[in-house]
Amino acid sequence: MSELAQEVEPNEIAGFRREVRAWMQANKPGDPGFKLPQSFLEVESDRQFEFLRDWQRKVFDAGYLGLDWPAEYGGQGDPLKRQRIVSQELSRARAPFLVNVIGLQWAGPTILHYGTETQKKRYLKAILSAEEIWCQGFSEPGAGSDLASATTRAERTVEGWRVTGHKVWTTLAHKSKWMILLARTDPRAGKYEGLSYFLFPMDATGVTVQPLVKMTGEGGFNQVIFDNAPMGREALLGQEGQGWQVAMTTLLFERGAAEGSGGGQATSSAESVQRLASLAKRARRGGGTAAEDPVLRDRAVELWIQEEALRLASLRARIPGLNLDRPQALRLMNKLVYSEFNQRLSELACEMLGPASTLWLGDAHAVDRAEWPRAYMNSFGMTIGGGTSEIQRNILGERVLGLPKSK
Amino acid sequence: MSELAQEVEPNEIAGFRREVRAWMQANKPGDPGFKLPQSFLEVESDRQFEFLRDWQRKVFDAGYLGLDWPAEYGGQGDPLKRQRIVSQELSRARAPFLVNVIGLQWAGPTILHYGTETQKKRYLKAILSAEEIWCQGFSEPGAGSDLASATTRAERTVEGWRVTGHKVWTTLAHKSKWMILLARTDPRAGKYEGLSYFLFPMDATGVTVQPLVKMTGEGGFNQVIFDNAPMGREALLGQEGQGWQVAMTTLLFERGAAEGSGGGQATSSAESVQRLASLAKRARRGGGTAAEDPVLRDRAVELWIQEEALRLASLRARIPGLNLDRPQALRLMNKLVYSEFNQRLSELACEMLGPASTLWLGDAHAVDRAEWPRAYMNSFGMTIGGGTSEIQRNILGERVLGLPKSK
Amino acid sequence: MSYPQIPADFGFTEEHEVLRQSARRFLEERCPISEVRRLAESPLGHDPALWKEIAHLGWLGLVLPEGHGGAGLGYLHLALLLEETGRRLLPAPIFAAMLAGFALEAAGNPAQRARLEPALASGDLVATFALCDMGGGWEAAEIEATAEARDGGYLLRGVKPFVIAGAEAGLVIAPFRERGGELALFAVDLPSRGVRVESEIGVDPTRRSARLVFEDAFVSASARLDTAGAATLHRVHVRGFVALAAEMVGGAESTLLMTRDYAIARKQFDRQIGAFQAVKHPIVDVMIGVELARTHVLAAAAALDHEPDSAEIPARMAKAIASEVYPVAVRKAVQLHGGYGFTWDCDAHFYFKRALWSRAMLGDGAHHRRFLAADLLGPSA
Amino acid sequence: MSYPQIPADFGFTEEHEVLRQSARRFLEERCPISEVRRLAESPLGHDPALWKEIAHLGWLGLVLPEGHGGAGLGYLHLALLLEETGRRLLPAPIFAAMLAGFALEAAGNPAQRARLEPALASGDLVATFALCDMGGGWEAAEIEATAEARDGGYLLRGVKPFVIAGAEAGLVIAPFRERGGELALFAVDLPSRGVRVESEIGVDPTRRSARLVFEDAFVSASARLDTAGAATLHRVHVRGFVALAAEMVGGAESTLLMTRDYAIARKQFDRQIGAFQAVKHPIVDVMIGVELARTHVLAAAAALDHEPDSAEIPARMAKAIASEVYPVAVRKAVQLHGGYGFTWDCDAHFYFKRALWSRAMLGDGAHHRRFLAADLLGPSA
Repeated sequence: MSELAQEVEPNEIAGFRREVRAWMQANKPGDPGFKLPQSFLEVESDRQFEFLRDWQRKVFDAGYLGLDWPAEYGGQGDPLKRQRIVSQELSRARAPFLVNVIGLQWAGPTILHYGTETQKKRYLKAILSAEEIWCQGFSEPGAGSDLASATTRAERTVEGWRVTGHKVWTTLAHKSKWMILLARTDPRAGKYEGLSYFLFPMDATGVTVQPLVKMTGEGGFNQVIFDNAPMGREALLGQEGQGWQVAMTTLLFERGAAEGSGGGQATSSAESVQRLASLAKRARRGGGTAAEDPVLRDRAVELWIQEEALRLASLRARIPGLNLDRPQALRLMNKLVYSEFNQRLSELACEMLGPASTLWLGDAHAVDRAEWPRAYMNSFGMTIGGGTSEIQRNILGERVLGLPKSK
Repeated sequence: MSELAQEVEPNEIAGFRREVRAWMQANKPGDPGFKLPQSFLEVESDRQFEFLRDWQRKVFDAGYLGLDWPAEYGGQGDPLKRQRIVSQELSRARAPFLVNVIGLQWAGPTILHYGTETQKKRYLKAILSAEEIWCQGFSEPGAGSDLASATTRAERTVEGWRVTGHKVWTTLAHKSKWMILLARTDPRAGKYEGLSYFLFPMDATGVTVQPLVKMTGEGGFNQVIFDNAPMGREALLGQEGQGWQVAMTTLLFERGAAEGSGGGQATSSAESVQRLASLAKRARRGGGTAAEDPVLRDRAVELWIQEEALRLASLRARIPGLNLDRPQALRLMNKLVYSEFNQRLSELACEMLGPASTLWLGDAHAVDRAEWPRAYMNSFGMTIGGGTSEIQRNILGERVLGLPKSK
Repeated sequence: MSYPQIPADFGFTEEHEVLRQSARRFLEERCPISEVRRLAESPLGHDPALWKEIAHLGWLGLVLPEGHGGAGLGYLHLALLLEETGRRLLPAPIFAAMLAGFALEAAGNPAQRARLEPALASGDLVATFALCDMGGGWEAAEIEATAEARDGGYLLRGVKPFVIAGAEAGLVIAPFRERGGELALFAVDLPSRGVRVESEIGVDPTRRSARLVFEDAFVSASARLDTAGAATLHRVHVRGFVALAAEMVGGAESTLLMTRDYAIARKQFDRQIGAFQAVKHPIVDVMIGVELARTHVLAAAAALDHEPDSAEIPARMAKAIASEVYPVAVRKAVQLHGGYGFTWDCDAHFYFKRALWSRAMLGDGAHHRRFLAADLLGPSA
Repeated sequence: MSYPQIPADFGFTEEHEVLRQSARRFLEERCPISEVRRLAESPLGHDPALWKEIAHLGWLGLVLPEGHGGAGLGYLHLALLLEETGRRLLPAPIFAAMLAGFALEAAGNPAQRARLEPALASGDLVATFALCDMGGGWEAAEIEATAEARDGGYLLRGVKPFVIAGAEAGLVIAPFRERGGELALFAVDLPSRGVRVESEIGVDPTRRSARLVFEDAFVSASARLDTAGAATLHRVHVRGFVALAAEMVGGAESTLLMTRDYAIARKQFDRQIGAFQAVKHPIVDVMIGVELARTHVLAAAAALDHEPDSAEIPARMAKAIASEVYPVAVRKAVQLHGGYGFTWDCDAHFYFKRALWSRAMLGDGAHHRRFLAADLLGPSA
């Protein structure tokens, strides 16, 4: 969302923001001359990956990652607020996203929460520096919305465990050193109790990463087959059988319901209403421009009001006194509202473009390099991934409003 | 809906239509000088009732009711098509609705279907002539969407049964001679098997009719308490324990999924997009009129397209070759689509009126006698009564699309 | 213009929370829905004793200066308070009093304010503001009523419908067009000669209104508030957007809770209906709408407190989104209460009617989006 | 104008049913989705053999006169056929051929029709129609390409993007503006000197297109179709609305069935997901939309058959509602297929892309509603 920085701030904070903003302007990479991914869901080529990894390392070296993580693990022990400012300035600068997002936002905070001292020392710094990339192994072909029905097995061995099964939506698996893995350690135990959470080494034997092609035709989004793949005892995070609980913590971070990430954003240049407006002024429609069409204007403003509400909610969420009736509501609804907002925004852009929206990646005359139809299709990654919108509504109804379970 | 007669017809049909149309023009009653109900859900005063009963008798005496019912029961044994034309011309003329609608459209066809010869001879003619008014006793405080959970008991006696229980939404009960009653004859049998269907005499002892006031403040919509109220053997329609099946047949007629009513429509002057348009041209909005506001224009046309689709669907529904993939779809979806269309239409009218929509029945300056806010509120009678929109969607999903039951 | 800067903490303090809690507790006790029903069916429509209590709590003078009997608080206080009164459908003309206060603050000279504000704050004077002109128009350009200078005073002509509490008010402030076309606000005592007051029969029984007909009503020169002009009326409107939106969010919140509670209590098919996604998900969507609208109301109030001159965009956004959310909340409430929701016995219809009233007044969603569009996209075709 | 009279039976006969059934059977066999996938990934994008078979079935000449190798059938036949081809995403330029046929019927003189229609009907000639002009505009007023009389022929200048099958077509019919501003349709052989053909990379791999750049392309006088004028182009458009809407209804129907089947087959939480109302009800709403849109398409086709001169309202309504329903159907299809729906392996995305293409061409819902509003409500502000 645009203009994330519209708040009156105390001086030291404002000063830090100015410093970060200046650094972004000076160091933000230019157009690489090849297609960049819109999000971490479509990193395909090595050059894309290396470009993005270099960018994250640069941000880290500048001291702008892990500000809120303890110094002994590679962080700086600063208040969370400062890290938030960096994230805001990253998207304000429309800088590329930080490629190790799963490490920074999901694995990292979970390890900080459940990890042993050894595990924290071992993994956290390399997440910030992007030396070691992480992927996620939760979803399976038969376990999407119903994550707890995961059937991938981790069988005890003398050294640790051997994993056999099939995980999907394992974005970045082909570039990853580690995977946060949810696997069944006790098939006889209950659906939830039988699961454990592991930090799995992707270079183990018996691991096959297969590309999955998205509806856009882009790759980067793949699946992993495990055939008796071994891991050591140290791979276990939390207790055996505690996997569901640990995974739920990860999802809290993933869904933005809890803060504490190492920093960064999952997408480059989130589409904003300001960009929609500039498109509307260029898009021809019935003689005039889309910006002059009263019905499209009305819909664009509806989105503007939503966008401002989301931005202001991120401020309001940090003022306990303004959230007394429903303390968790704003954080828990953010993923649902933002992902559907983003979907409507990119679809409206396609409608504004009209016939011109039918040109695709690589066509010389495609408006904004076909960014809009591509963004519209990729928007489903957000309304489906990390818990579909339907599941989000169940969660909100049950956890926030106390409505009875739908099962 | 407007212009129901826009079809090219064979001559004898067209001739009959001309005749009916002429009769309506000549005989349609004028403004009675007092408030008329918008639908059978709000008949309050005796003068309203008598006015409407006289109108139905006049239509019957003219030979325009029960055309498709057998002659021996007071009908004329004509093809259904002719009755349909009368109904179309009734609403085209914006004539008052026929007050015995429950008899004509629900009880009558059900009796024709399940009744003994004696029952048909006894009840049908008096339905057409409005000599005997009918009401419906299906819903209960605890059994709305879940009709089959009705707990009103009918206990066997030597002469027949005694009824004890509580029915709601018993529209017109205070004017009715008979009620179609769904009651539990065998509490030990299954939820569905324990129900029987009766033609209950409202003048029985132990029957109390209490007014229920609607959200509009209007009455006519009431509840009935049964305290050991007796009825004879002849009251049973169909077999004992067959009540659910018989009631489902009634609901098919009620929901327009099956045709064969004695004629007439449930509401006077259904609001139409044409009337919305004439309002829009009168309604002031921001200097100009609502008709000039591009966003309201767009929404009004959406409704026009819906209205034409409903009108055209009523033609298409009678062309088997154009309904092969889903023969029941158009009829089963009609109630849902029409009731929600009507609700959106009357709400949009209120939005067009703006501040003027805040004046209510009886205010000297209320536009169109506050017809629009009143119609908006009354529209919920249709989205809730006869199976809520939510239940309608279950029915369509399960019966038409073969989706699994939601229970 | 774009969305103005507001403090990251919205300027929220403990003080705000104290006001919100005391208001909620007071209204829970003094204004349960049973009382709202009783008053809705009474001739007057509200309870003068309750009015006095509200005045003593300092609500009527909340944003009026301390020197004039007010509490000298800000718009975030006001928004939090009106959210609570809207939540309870408080059947007292407090919203009208707020509009009158905005008008005095915007247009009154020191003498006029010193004369009227103390009476307004103490509740001795029931003051109201005539938003609409004949035909329902309310924006500066739509004001047709006229004021003609005559014998050191003015002759007022025109019709002002939908005036909240118009039948009982002791003072009405209303815009009139002077020779030359300039708008001025006049504070007219009621009753007074030449002003015919016709009680209206309104959709919303918890908010009574009247139609004021000015037939060459003569008022003294001092009745004309000092600062004239469309900009002054606009100032009143912008504050009105936020105040009304705050009430609306409160009403939508109650409607949401009522529906939530019913979905938990009501069983069909041997299950609580709230377990059905066809019931649960619409309720969740209403909750999301309420939270987004509440966020806009609080932010707009903060903008009025800290950036009053650039609060128009936040205020319009707040009224626009509240005008979308409240009507949906009440529609779902009636629908999901089923047969019971359609009856007078169910409380849902009181909120339903207030929602219709509130969307219709001071501009609905489409109205405000049209203005906002000019800001986002430049002039229309 | 208002909605015209159409026969109560839509003019439907057994003959129509025979065509529909044979088309459905043929396409089930020759054009399964696996074949669509194969062709979508092939360079040409369609199968010339299949094209020949379609021609032999008489589809290409369906509404062309029998004397010219056509079947001389009506628009209800056409609508029923295109619903079937849209249902299967038939990757062959049949829609383009229909547009070309409409243009010849509307503008060609006997000689021109006699020369071109037989080749079109036999499939020997792949003909197409250039709907859009530079920048994507397609309405008469937006046509900027020019035709200048020169040496007994014409010089054509301008850019025509998004031309279906432009890269392989042997003939393109396109509107150009003549000196004096009048529009005329020209039938231009391809390839020909002065016409640069650039294949486009389109969103929809099952419907290929090209950008035709006319750089002083010289054509003979006979290339200019006889009946000029915006009204002629409008005739082509009105028929195009119905033809495209018919395809869209077919596509929405398939999408609906695919989603319905998945909701029955897929289990989560130990239940078929179709048992969840959050899945069931959106599918039902799509079905309702499909049936309402289908009704409009059939009625518009009947109007073209029986009241051709007053078919504009029905045709616009058909394209408007199809343009709302199909995009929703595909959005729900991808969403309700979950993680699988987001992959290339799931067939949903082919329909998704066709839906985007179809809404964008020949006017979306808001576009047509703007025209219809003038009819319902008179001129806009």
